[in-house]
Parts: sequence; C-alpha cells; structure tokens
Amino acid sequence: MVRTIIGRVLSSLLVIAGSSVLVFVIMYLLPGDPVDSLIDPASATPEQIATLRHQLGVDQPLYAQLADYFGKLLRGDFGKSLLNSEPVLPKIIEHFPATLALAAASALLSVIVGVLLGVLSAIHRNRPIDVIARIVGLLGISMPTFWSGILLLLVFSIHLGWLPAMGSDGWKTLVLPAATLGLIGGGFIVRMVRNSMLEVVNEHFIVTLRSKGLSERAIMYRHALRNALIPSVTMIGMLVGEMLAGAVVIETVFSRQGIGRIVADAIMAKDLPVVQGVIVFSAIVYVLVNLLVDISYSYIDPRVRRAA
Amino acid sequence: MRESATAKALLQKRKWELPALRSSGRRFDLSRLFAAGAVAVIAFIVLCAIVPQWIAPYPPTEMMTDSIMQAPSAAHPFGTDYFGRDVFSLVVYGSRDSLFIGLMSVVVGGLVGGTLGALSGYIGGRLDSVAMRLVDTLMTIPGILLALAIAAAMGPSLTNIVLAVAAAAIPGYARVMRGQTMSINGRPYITAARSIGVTRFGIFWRHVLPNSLSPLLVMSTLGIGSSILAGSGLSFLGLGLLKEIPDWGTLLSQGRGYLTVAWWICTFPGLAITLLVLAVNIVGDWLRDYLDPKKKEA
Amino acid sequence: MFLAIALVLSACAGGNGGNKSSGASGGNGAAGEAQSSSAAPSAEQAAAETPVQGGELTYALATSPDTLDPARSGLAVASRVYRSIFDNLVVKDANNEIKPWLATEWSVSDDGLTYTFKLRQDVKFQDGTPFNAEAVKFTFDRILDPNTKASNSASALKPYASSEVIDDYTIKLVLSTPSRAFLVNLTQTTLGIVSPTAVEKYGDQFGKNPVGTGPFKFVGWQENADITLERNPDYNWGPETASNQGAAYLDKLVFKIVPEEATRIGSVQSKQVLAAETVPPQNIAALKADSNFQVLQVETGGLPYTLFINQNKEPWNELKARQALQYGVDIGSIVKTLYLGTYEQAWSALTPSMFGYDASLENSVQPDADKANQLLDELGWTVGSDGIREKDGKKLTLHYVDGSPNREKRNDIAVMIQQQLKKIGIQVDVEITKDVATKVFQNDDYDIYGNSQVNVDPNALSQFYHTAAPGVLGNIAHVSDSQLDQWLEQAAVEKDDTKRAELYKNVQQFIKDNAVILPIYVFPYTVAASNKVKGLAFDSVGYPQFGGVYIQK
Amino acid sequence: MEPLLEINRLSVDFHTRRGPLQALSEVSLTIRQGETVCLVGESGSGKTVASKSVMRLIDYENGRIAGGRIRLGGLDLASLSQNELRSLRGKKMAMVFQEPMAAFDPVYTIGYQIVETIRRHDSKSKEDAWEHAVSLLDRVGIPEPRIRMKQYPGELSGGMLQRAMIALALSCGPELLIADEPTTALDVTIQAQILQLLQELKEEFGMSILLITHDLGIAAEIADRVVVLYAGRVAEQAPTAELFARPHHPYTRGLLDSIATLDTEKGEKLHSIAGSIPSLTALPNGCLFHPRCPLATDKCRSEAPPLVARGEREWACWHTEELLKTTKGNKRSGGLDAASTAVPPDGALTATSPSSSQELLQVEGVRKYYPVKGSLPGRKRAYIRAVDDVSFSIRQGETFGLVGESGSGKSTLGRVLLQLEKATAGRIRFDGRELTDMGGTSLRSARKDIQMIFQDPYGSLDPRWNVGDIVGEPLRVHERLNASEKKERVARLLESVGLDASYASRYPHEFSGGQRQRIGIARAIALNPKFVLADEAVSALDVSVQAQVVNLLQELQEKLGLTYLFIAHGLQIVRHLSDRIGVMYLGKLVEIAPSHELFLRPAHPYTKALIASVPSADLGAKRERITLQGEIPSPARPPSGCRFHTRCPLATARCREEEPALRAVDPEHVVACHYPL
Repeated sequence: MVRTIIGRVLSSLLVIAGSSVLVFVIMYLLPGDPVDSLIDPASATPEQIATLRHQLGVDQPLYAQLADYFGKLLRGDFGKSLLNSEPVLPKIIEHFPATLALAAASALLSVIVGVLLGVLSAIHRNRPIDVIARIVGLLGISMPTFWSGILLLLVFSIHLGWLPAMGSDGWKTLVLPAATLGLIGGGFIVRMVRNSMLEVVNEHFIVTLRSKGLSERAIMYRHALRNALIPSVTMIGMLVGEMLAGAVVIETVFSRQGIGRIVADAIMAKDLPVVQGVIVFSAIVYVLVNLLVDISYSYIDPRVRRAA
Repeated sequence: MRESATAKALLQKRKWELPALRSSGRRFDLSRLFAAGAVAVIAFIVLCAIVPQWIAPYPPTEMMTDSIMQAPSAAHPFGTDYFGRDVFSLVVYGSRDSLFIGLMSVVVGGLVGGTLGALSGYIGGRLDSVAMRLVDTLMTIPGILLALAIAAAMGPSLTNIVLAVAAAAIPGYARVMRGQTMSINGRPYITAARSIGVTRFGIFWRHVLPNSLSPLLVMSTLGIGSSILAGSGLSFLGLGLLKEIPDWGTLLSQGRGYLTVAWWICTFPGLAITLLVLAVNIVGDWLRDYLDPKKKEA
Repeated sequence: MFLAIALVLSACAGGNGGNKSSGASGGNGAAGEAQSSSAAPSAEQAAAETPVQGGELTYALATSPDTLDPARSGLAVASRVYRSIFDNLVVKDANNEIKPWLATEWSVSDDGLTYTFKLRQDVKFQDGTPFNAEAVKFTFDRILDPNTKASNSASALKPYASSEVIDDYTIKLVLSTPSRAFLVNLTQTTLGIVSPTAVEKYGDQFGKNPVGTGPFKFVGWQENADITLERNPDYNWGPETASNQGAAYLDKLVFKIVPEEATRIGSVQSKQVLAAETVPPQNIAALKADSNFQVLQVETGGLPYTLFINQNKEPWNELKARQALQYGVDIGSIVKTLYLGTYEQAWSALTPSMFGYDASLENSVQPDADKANQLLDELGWTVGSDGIREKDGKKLTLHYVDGSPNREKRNDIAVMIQQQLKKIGIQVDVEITKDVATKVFQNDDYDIYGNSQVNVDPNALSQFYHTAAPGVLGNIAHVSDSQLDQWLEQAAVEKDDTKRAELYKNVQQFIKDNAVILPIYVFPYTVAASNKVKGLAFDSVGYPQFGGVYIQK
Repeated sequence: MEPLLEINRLSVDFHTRRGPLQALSEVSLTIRQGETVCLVGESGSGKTVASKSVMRLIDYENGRIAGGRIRLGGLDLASLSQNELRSLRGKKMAMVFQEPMAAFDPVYTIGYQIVETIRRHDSKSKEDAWEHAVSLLDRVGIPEPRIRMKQYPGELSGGMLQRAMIALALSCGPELLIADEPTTALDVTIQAQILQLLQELKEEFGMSILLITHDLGIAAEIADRVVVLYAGRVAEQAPTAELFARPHHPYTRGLLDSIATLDTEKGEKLHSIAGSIPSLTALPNGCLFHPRCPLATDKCRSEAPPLVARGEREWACWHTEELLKTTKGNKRSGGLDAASTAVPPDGALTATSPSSSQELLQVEGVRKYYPVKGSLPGRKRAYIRAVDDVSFSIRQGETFGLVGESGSGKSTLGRVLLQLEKATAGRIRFDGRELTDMGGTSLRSARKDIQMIFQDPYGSLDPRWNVGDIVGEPLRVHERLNASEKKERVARLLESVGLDASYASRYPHEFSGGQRQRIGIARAIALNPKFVLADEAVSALDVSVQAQVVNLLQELQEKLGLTYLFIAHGLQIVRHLSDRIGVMYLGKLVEIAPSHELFLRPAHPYTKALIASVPSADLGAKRERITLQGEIPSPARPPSGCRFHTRCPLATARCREEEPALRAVDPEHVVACHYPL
C-alpha cells in the first residue's frame, strides 16, 4: 500500500512538472506580449517598450525563461504578476477558498441530487420518475453553463429577488453558482449511478440475496446501492476537474472571487506567471484529490484492497 | 470479480440458455422512444446545416433595421435580433458551424487520442508509460483552460476552436482506447492469432483495432455534445467565432446581454444547443447500451 | 470615458487605444454637470438640499482595476477608483480654466520651459505624513524612473525633465520643450500626488496599498470582488470645482467588480448595489422608466470612436475609394440601431465638448449609395457576378480589424458595415482579434481599424494625424500631409486660443474632406443608480466625484 | 412417505422483446423428506429455471408460472405473494449457486452476509447469530472460521466460498436445499469434497436436496432419484439405479453412452448424440428430441409423446420398447451407433497405437516464473513459479495428456511450449529445431507445424470475423492463395470438421458451443500441422457435444497423423484420448505413465487421489474415496520438499525436506515421490 502511494506521489510530481512546462510553452507561443496591456503601444516609444520587456524578462528565449521559472518554483516562488507585480502564490491562496467553497458546494449538491435521482430511476426503471431523472440528468450536461447560470440569476435574484446576483461573501451568494455548477455534476452522476445500479442489479449475488429472503428494499439500498456507489467514488476525482473548469465560467457570470476567474483574466492578459501559478496549483489540487480518491477507494472497496 | 475461464464459459452458457434472463422487461423500454426522438432531432438539424436555404425564411444576414428586437410573430417565428435579423433564419444557418465544431473536434480529438491510446495500450512498455504520463498531464489541466489558452494563442477561427476543443478532449479518448485495447489484447482469439503466426501489426490491425472501436464510438458521440458546449463556453469568454453567419454559441453569448429586453434573441439559440446536445447524448447512451455486450441481451 | 469601457476590454487586455487613461479635464468639459436623464437631481440640485452624513455607497464597476498606483495604472477604471484617493496640483473647471488644488498659485517662464508652484501647507497624506514639495518632486521623478514601470503617466507627464525644490512648499518643474498641454495634463489622475513614505514602505505593492491626500482613504482590495475606501475625516482641501470641499459625507465607499453585464444590471435592480457603471443601451430605457432608479450620463471628451482608413493599403490610398466608404456606410442607422438613441453620432475627429470642435461638420456627410457606386465605377471597380466589385481579377475587399471582446458593441458595428458595404460591392472581411497590438501597430495588417481616445486637449490630434516620426506608432490612418502637419505643430504651441481653435478647425475640415476617417459615435459614460443616491457628480473627464455623494434615508 | 416438494405440470414463461418464451412445460417431480433428487440436463434444458421457479426467483427475471403447481410442505408456492415467499426463502428452502465467486456480495464480509440471513428469519441477537454462523462455517469445514467471518468473499478461494455458501444456505435449517451446479466451477478434488459434505449435511440436518447438474457422474454419486430434462420437458425420471441400468428414453441413453468412463478403451469411439439441444426460440414439433434421435419416426415428428408413469418411473417416448430391446445386458452395444458421427470403423483407428518412434517434442527443464507484482526493486524479487523445471517428451503421432487441478500450471506449460510465452529457463526442441531460441520470422514459420485449440469456444473466435475468414486466417498468413483457392480450402476444412461449407459466410455468435469448437479445430488444422495443443478443448462443452468433439479429434489424428498435447482437468476424457499422461501439481510434473497404466496403478498419491475424486456414472464400481484434504497451495509460496506433502495422506518428514526427483518405477512409468504406491 505505502509502496503504491509513494509511487503515485512520485509520478504525480512528474505530471505536475509536465503540465506546468506544457502551459509555459503554450503561453510562450501566445502572440503579442504582456507589455501591450501595460502600456499603450500607440503612444509608447519602442525604447519604452523594449526596456519594459527587459524588466519583465519576457525578452529572454524560452529555455532561459523556463529554467528561470522552475528555478524559482523549486524554491516555492511562483513569481509575480506581470500586470501588478503582485506575488502569485499569495494571490492564489487568497482566491482559492472561494473556488473551493464553490466546488465543494456544487460537488455536494450534485452528489446528493445525482445519487438520489440515479437510484430512483434505476429502481423504477421506465417509470415516470425514471423519465424525469434521466431528463434532468441529460439537461444537466446539455445546457451551456453560462446560459443556465444567467437564467437562474434572472429568475431568482432579479425577478424573485430571493438571492444575491453576485459576490462571494456568505452562503447566500453561493447558492446560485453552486446550483448552476451542480447541474452539470448532477447530470453526470445521475447517469453514472443509474447505469451502475442497473448493472449491479444484474449481478448474480442479487439472486442469492433474494434466495435468502431479503426484502427488495434491503437488497436495493443495503447491497445494490453500495456496490453501485463504490465506482462512483472515482467520479469525485473527475468531478473536481469539472468543477475547476466550470469555475472559470461561473465565477465570471456571478462575479465571484476565485482562481477560475484569475486564470481566465490572466490568459487574456498574457500574464504568464499567474496563468502558470494557477495551473500548477490546480494541477496539484487535482492530483492530490485523485491520489486521495484512489487511496480511499482501496479502503472502501475490499476487492481493490486485496489487489493492492 | 475474478472468474475461472470455465466459469466464464458457463456464465456465457447461462445467457445462451435463456436470452430472456436479462431482457429489460415487459414495460415498453423508453430509451428506444428517446433514441427515436433524438435521431429525428439530429436529422432535422443536419438538414438545416446542409440546405438552410430550404428552411430559413430570410437570408441570415439581412438586417431589417426598422424592425429590430421584434418579439416572435408569424413573420418572425423566433423574433428578430438587435440588428433586425430574423433569429429563426440565424439559428437555421448557425447550425452549420455548430455542427462542424461538434463533429470535427470529436474527429480530431478522437483520432489523435484514439491512436495514442491504442498504440500505447497495444505496444505497452516504455511508450505506454510515457504516453500515459502525457495524458495524465493533459488531464490535470481543466479542459476549458487548455482550450482557452490555445484559442487565445491562435485566435478565434473555426479551425482553431476545433483544435482547442479537440486538444482538451484528447486525454479522455486516449484513456478509453488504451483500456479497451488492453482488454481486447487479452482475449483468447488474440492468443489464437498469435499461435497461428500472425504478425504483431497484423494482429493489431485486423483483430485488436476493429474490436476496440465501439467504446470510442460511443464516447465520440457523447463528445459531440460536450464539444459544442465547450465551443459556446469559449464564445462566452470572448474567444468565440465572429463570422458573417454566427454559430449558435456566438449567437447565445452575444444575445445574453438582451435577455431582459428581448429574451428570444439568445433563448432560441440556447434551446437549439441544448436540444442538439441532448439528442446526441441520448443517441450516445443508446449506442453504448446497444454496443455493450453486457447489455446486449436486453 | 472611452476608458470606461476600455475597462471592459482591458479584462482581456488586447492592449489597444482603449487602455489609455490619459484622461485629463476635457475642453469645455461640463464639470459636475451630469446630464441626469431621470428625475434624479443633478449635482447642483443636490448641493441645495442638506446632505445626509454617513452611510455606505456600493458602486459596481465593469472590470477590475489593474493597480491603484497612478503612475502604473493603464486603465480608466483604476482612475475612477483612485480619483478619490489622490489629489492633483491643479484642477480644470467648467470654463477650461486651470484652478488651484494642492497648488495655490503658479507661474510659467516666458520660454514656457519652467513652471513654479506654491503649495498648500495644511495638507496631510492619509498616512499622516505631511504633503510638501519633496512629495511632488518624488511623485514626478518616480514616474521618470524606469524601475517604476510607469505607463500612461509617463506620456501624460511629457515633456517634464526635472524639478527643483525651492523650499518646503515651493517647487519648480522644468520641461525639455514648451507645451500648451503640460499644465492641463497636470490635472490628470495619473499625475496624482503619492505619499513618498508609503511608496518606500510598500515598494511595488504600492498599487495594492495606495496612500494619497484625497477625500477617501484606501481600506482594502479583494481582487475580483471589491475595493473598499473610507472617509478621510481630515480632508478640507477640495478644489472649488467640487460640490463639497470638506470631508466626504459617506463613511464608506465600496466598489464591486461585476464584469458580466446582466449580473451588473441585475445587482442594481435587485438592490444588491446602489449604483452600477456602463449600462448597456438596451437596458437604459427600462431603467429610466423605473421610478426607483436614475440613469446618469456624462459625455466624454477627446477623440470619438473613429474608424481609421489605412492609406498604406490599395486601393484605400485613393481619395475616391475612401469617399466611397464615407458615402457607403450609413453611420446614422448604425448608431440608431445599436445604441437605440443613447449614443450621439460623431461627425468630426474631435468630440463636441473639445476645445476647437468644428460644429459645422455636423450632418455634412450623408449616406449616398449611388455616389459611392459611381466613385467606385470611376476607379474602374466593376461589379462581378457575385455582386462584389473586381478590378484586374482582384476582388474589392476591405480588411476590417477590431479588438475583442465586443466592447461598446464595436464588433456589431463591423458586422453592420459588412452588410452595408456589401450593397455597394465591397466585401468586408471582419477580423476580430485579441491581439490588436501586433496586428495593427506592429504588422500594419488592416484596411480599417477603429479607435478612440479620451483626452483633454485637441493636441491629441497630432498623435493620430501628424506624419509619424519613424518608430512612433499611433497614426493609424498613415495620413501624411505637410499642410496638416504644419497646422498641428503651430496649434501645439499657439498661445492665442482663437487662433489655436482656427487651426484645429482646419485640421478637422481636412480630415473630413480627405475622408481620412469615419467618425462613428461619442461615448457617454452611463451610471444607473438607486434614487436614494444623491449628489453624484462627475469631474471634467467624467470620473465620478464621490465627495459630495450622500444617501437619502 | 409424504413428499416435501411436489411440482405438478409446471410451465414457465419468460417475457422477451420477441414475445413470451416457454422455458418449462409440464414439468413434474416430487422430492420426499430426506431424499436427494438430481435434475439432469444439458445447457438449455431448463434445469436452472426449474430450480429458480421453486424459489419463485423467476419473477424477478420476467418469468412467470404459466401453469401447474408447486407445493412445499403443503404450501402452494405458485400462488403465494412475494412477501409470503420471502419468509420461506432461506428459511424453509435455501439455495446454493453455481458460481461461488459471483454468489456473494463482494463488499460485505462473509460473516455479515450469513448473520444477515439468520437475523432475517430467526429472532437471534447479533452475538448469537454471529456464534451460530461461526459454528456453521466450522461445520462445513472452513478452517479458522472466526477469521473467515471477517473476510471478504474476494479473499477466499472458490472451494472455501462454496463451503461458505452452503453454510449460508444452512443457516436457518431449511427443509429443502436446492443446489444449482454447486461443483461445476470447482476442481475435481474440491468437487468431491463438496459432494461428500452435502451428503453428510443432508443426513445431519434431515433435509431434502434438489441438485441440478449436467454431470451424470455426480447424479450417480449422490442421487436417490434422477430427473432428466430436455428442452424444458421431462424426458424421463427414475430411481438412480434403474435409470442407469435401463434408460427408458433415447436421450438418457445417449447421455450415458456419451460419457467417457474411466474404462472406455483408448481409440474406441465415444458414442455421441448428433446435433445439439434446440434453442427455446426454435423448438421442433412433436417430440423435442426427434431431430437427434436415432429411433425417430414420423409419429415422433408430429406428436409429442406424453409422460407415461409406471411404478417409480416416468418417461416420454414413443419407442421405449425398441430402445429396451437394443439394450442387452452389456451397456454399450453398437445399438445407436447409427447416431454417432461419421467415423471410419474402429479397425482403422487401432492403427494409431503409440508409435514409440522418434520424439517430436522434447521439453527439458522448462521453467516459467512470473514476478509478483509490486515487489520493490532491489529487494529479492518474489516469483510465482507457474512451471518449475518440467521435462518430458512427446512422440510422433501420440496423444500426450496433461492433467492437474487449476493452478497446477498445465495451461502455462502449454503456452510456453507454443512460444506464446517465453520460458524463463529450459529448452524446447520441436522436430529437431530449438523453438526456444527462435524468434520473429523463423518462429512464425515454425508455427505452421504447431497449432492450438482453445478452451473457450466463445472467446477464441474474433466476433467480428466471419467463419470463412477465421478458418482462412492461417492460410492468409502462411500461404499465398487467391480468393477462390482459399474459399475452396476453407470449404474443405469446414466439411472435414463436420460443418456445412456454407457456414463460411456466417459469424461465430450464430453457432452453438460445439460448432464453434469445430470452427476452432478447423482453423487449427488448416495448415496440416504436425502438432496440435488442445488446451481444455472440451471442458466448456456439454456431455453429448463433448463426445462429438472428442471423436472428431481422434478422427483427425487418424487422418492427418497429428500429434496431440491434450490438456484437461476432466480425467475421463484425457484417459480416453491419451496414449500417455503426465500429472502436474504446483508447476511440477509428478508422474508420467501410459494412460491405462496410470489409471490402473497410479504411483503418486496425488494421481491416486485425483482418480478417486472422479464421480463415476458407473454404479457398479463405487471406489473407496480418499478425497484430498485442503486445497492446492499458492505457487508463489510452494511448500518445501515435495510440494504435495501438505495434502498427502502419506507424507513424512522426508517429504517435507527433500524434493523427490522423477524416477522410473518401470520403463514407461516415471514418478516423483519418495514412497510411490
């Protein structure tokens, strides 16, 4: 077990390094350069621009920048924003909680709704409830996030005035974004749980359970559900990815704080250190979560535990 | 669960013995009804994409500046937008690029990812571990960010958006294809082929590949939907297409500012996207069940 | 206030003209006279009533400031915030006259190269340190220092060379060349006076901890969420242009950052904030109609949104071709359609409020497809089978470059022009790019590109229309005419205002006659606010002045 | 004596998309207190359905009882509600399933699942229930029951799980125990243990057992009465002894004759029933068996025979009299040979006696080790020794049988011989050439002479290829043939394995197991190989079909002068086919001998035990059982010394330390044991 974990951690580090290099290169290839957003090329003289570029070090060749960046990174220095020489790491740490809250809330929402509907629709296959659940599930993954977000916003904060339209302070501001994002996650989970439930119900041991005289309720909720849910644990890892991605859009729609918005802005502004920082950071988070998921998985699922 | 080969064979036999055992029941199965509807929807949208001029009442770019933001009416079933363009016609014509984005990015992503996965799954060894690290790497970067970066890097042209979205989808395809290739590679008929003396490539090409494709197929179908969504996401973040005839994502994200004053401008493109994605997802699900040997008997 | 929306853009920082915060008090800029289009009281009325002390104003911004360091900021949204934190040496009033602020009096040497200022002695920075000549010298020299990474402030300060502290409260500023614009430029927010001690203390993080002498002091900045300022109780040195020279009425001033239009407007409508800036045209009507809200609009001075026709490119180097565009594009209907009557159509290279604006140009050009066609025919461009004109097998295409995102619906303008010009057989290839800087300023790869600039002095014209010195960007149309150059050079130094005005009128006339540009619209900075908000006024550049704001119970 | 279970003219339908499907029609049987009744039939006979109908589990599989009655101790099960049934299931009647691995919920401990059952039916405290469960596990012979209680199904071996399953079934002291193929998935030795256990428990708990099996041997072993099902109908039922002595139904007769018993002569054709059991979707008219029946007449084709009862017996056949006439005292007369597959007369076959000429395949000290996953590099690697130092040789034209329980390494050895896996050590010489140091092209061409027939007729054919391409693949690879030539060759191959040439255009899933296996064989012989490895080639097939395939293999060997390596766990078959047999245990070859010799005078205790565990349909000779204790240890940690000592009744200290070498007890017979019997 320990052995496997060590292995995973090592490869994870590799992965993280890899992703940051990748992003670095992509960002390096972005046309134009950060200076444009600092200074008005129409009025600035070439000299001004040149000096500025030099100060920012963006006139160095790729390998030089790369080396420099990783040198710093190893020392835990994520660098400073090109726009306002703000250190990146504190910036991320400042904004991450908001994103985390959003991700957590929506994950929770999607898990609760998803599992509930998934199970119901599997048990009542082809009954009305099943139809509803499946449609909800499909809608969840079929609507453009920003659209559903704005719709919710119009209804609940502008027309009904129940919830705040924007901000990231207090649970109230969390409701709408989480709901929007949860819709996606929920969609995935409904479908997944439904499918794995239907598979489990075909397993042989279900017959055994019936032959023991257990009630259908006991069979479904005590045995089938548990078997069906174990695989969905792995979904959590995937979900985190989804949520981080979703945050990019949602945080803009509901003008919440968060790393999603930072990185979106940074990409547009070619603020390389920030983009880098966020991606490396979210990569770490992603890898960490998945590592935890895998480990916990091997505890939840006796089969895996034995294999490990 | 591990099962002895004999056991497997016996299980097989049980299914053989009674096809009915796994049938989904006397109640009429809805997923077929769904699928039928979905296919119809897709068919219509494809029709729109191919011969919009047969369906659209107005040329999509015609600006009736004296009748802007008209609510839906007989003349303009979906109303008119802030240029005075007929929204219905726009949606009809817009289907083209939306479909294109959906399909092409799946094709590209599927090809690249699929090949990568298949090779690393079949050849294994160092190649495999390298490829998989690469995939893991891509995986850690939220797809939309990758797409965002790429789109930002290359500018919002149709091809670039396709590439951006495709790139984000590659890891998924690679993973699935790899897994599938590996499991197929373990099948007895592969051993059989080897025992006959078929070359490594021959086995890959004639046996492994053909048998590995169905999950990829399913995933691609579902992928069409997510690609279209990703595309519209890019439009929202200001990296969308800006062509004379806008795609649905662009229509939606541009119209969203008018939601309170002229809801129809973005609602109909939005519905179009949702409907299409819904449809491909349904077809995808159906396809999966249909191709899944476990559910075959159903 | 092109800046205003510049912000919208700056979110994506394509780095184009929009980022210029070279806002300075504009021509006969109606200081404080916000054209309140609802029953809401204008600044004057507000002054009449007795203001309420205390309270908190929440104000939704369309984008996030980059930094609150005047020297470094590139964005108008930043100015809009730190306008309340920093004061300038001088201020410009409604009649274009320069009035004292932190400086009580000043003199200019005859050669126009040295300016000597006497400073107020009762001013303290918000960190308690005293304001004095050293502080002024520090502020300006800091801008010259490359390590400051100064951006627009540098251009605003030109041609400042050095300064010399005569005594604690007297300072002499030395220019490298004379400039009519220098004194005016000293009113620009980017040249606000900063606290030396604070700068020492925070280094390059000063932008996150700004300290000045203004009516509000900085409290905190949650990125992408809000910026909080609080009342500076000691303040009593407001300029005469301000409705309230003393300490502000508000206890707290909170700027919320809400980029998404629907959300921003929604947050006002749902009363989550008291005011929101840059209201999109389509929402204005509804808000005006709603008695709970007021819509304030203030016109901004400078160069209107203008499409520059690139004279380096065939066939647009030919006058007739450019005139064909002039007649082919129905600007009136564009402005009407897109802005629903909330924006004014622009007629000249300058906005109406600018010094030297030539009102005679208004309605001087009317769309006329026949004329346009005729002109193109004369040039030998004949209509081809697909309705697009051709000449020697070459199609007549117009490469229209615009920045993204769709700030002030500028992309939509492109779309409409595309359709309009199609009618006269020109195929418009619209290219929307994030990276205007490279495309336009480096690669010169465009036939038409639109830009605007908020400015205070018609001298701004020289940047765009004077034959460009090698390496200097900005003359987007690549117009080059000795007569034009001469007029601009004279005007830059001309002491007599009437003469100066004449020169600028010639310039505008020339630009119109030679179809150098297509002026499109004049941008009004628009604020929607709850009726409870009183006394919201705007300075000569249209930056909101919060000192006089109070919230009615 | 009052019958416990009484099934009366039971008919069961299943609902499918294609409409209702009759799985059982008019099945009747009774089980008395303390009686063991065997329900015998091939796949598709509906025996599993019958068992599930008793439990009314079919209700959950869209099945319903279309007619007839099921009475259990006076209760009419057919009419009870699911709720009432639930209180009976597990209490009055309990069930043991075929696939122990799949029958337990993998995510709960064994203990939990047993306790769950007990507490469902008996109001016992958790503690009492737990203790009861422990005692049950102990009773069914599971060592360290308290530890097992806390383990998960995945952590136990198949045999252990099946015991646990039985414990579970017994947990509430049912009156009726239904066992559906309880031993099919298990090794012979384990099988024997389980059967013995069942019998003991029956006495002890005074229950009745309904045992479903396809193996007449098992039936003969433990049944009081046997019911033979065919395509959902009762063909015949009778007390075991009578049934085996004088079958009244040609099908029963066919089944009995199909079995290769331990004393059928090598080379002698096995009797076999032509064709295969019809699919429920396409049942023939009249007597369901007529298409395969040698005695079939027009009457059979038109009219279904009724079930006639006489005394203890029932049967459904128009021609029982003729059948009985053909049955003289001795069991096997040529009486039904008309039905057996087209084979040249025995005479020709006897020619294939082991021509002790030159050796075709020589195996020297072959080892195959698999590194244990996850062992840290640096530290001494752990290995699974699947094959450990095996040496033997196969002679031209002979059939060499290789037997052993699963885990003995026999299949691995097979794959290594064919170079499908590289040997860790040792040399393999084929026809004078070293296979072991061949590679790439030379190996590929060498494969022409070495072919393989696979165990799993479902998995070994590419589902997306049609039969023509599958059979033609070897030709495509090794011979340049144009389309028509190839077509021609394929057609001939198909015919030579008794398939219609027109099948070439069809796909594997359209065929029955036996037919698929024939396709596999056709592929194997396509290149006229010298040597064919048949790995469990028939173990997945039904008895009657098995016989067909075995005959086919012999016929081909005769025709093509093939040399076989026949790997199987079914001893009878191996015995029947092989000239010489090697017995493997834990990666070691423990005994090699000519087959009759091996079975008459096994020298190794393991061999002896294996033979003893084979249930025999031959009632005459009930062998004394020395069923082996325990199970085969893990090849990762093989026991010291003689690997068999842990289970060997005769093991001594020496066996524990010293590893016995193969030595000859007589020229043809070698054994690796310190104390050969």
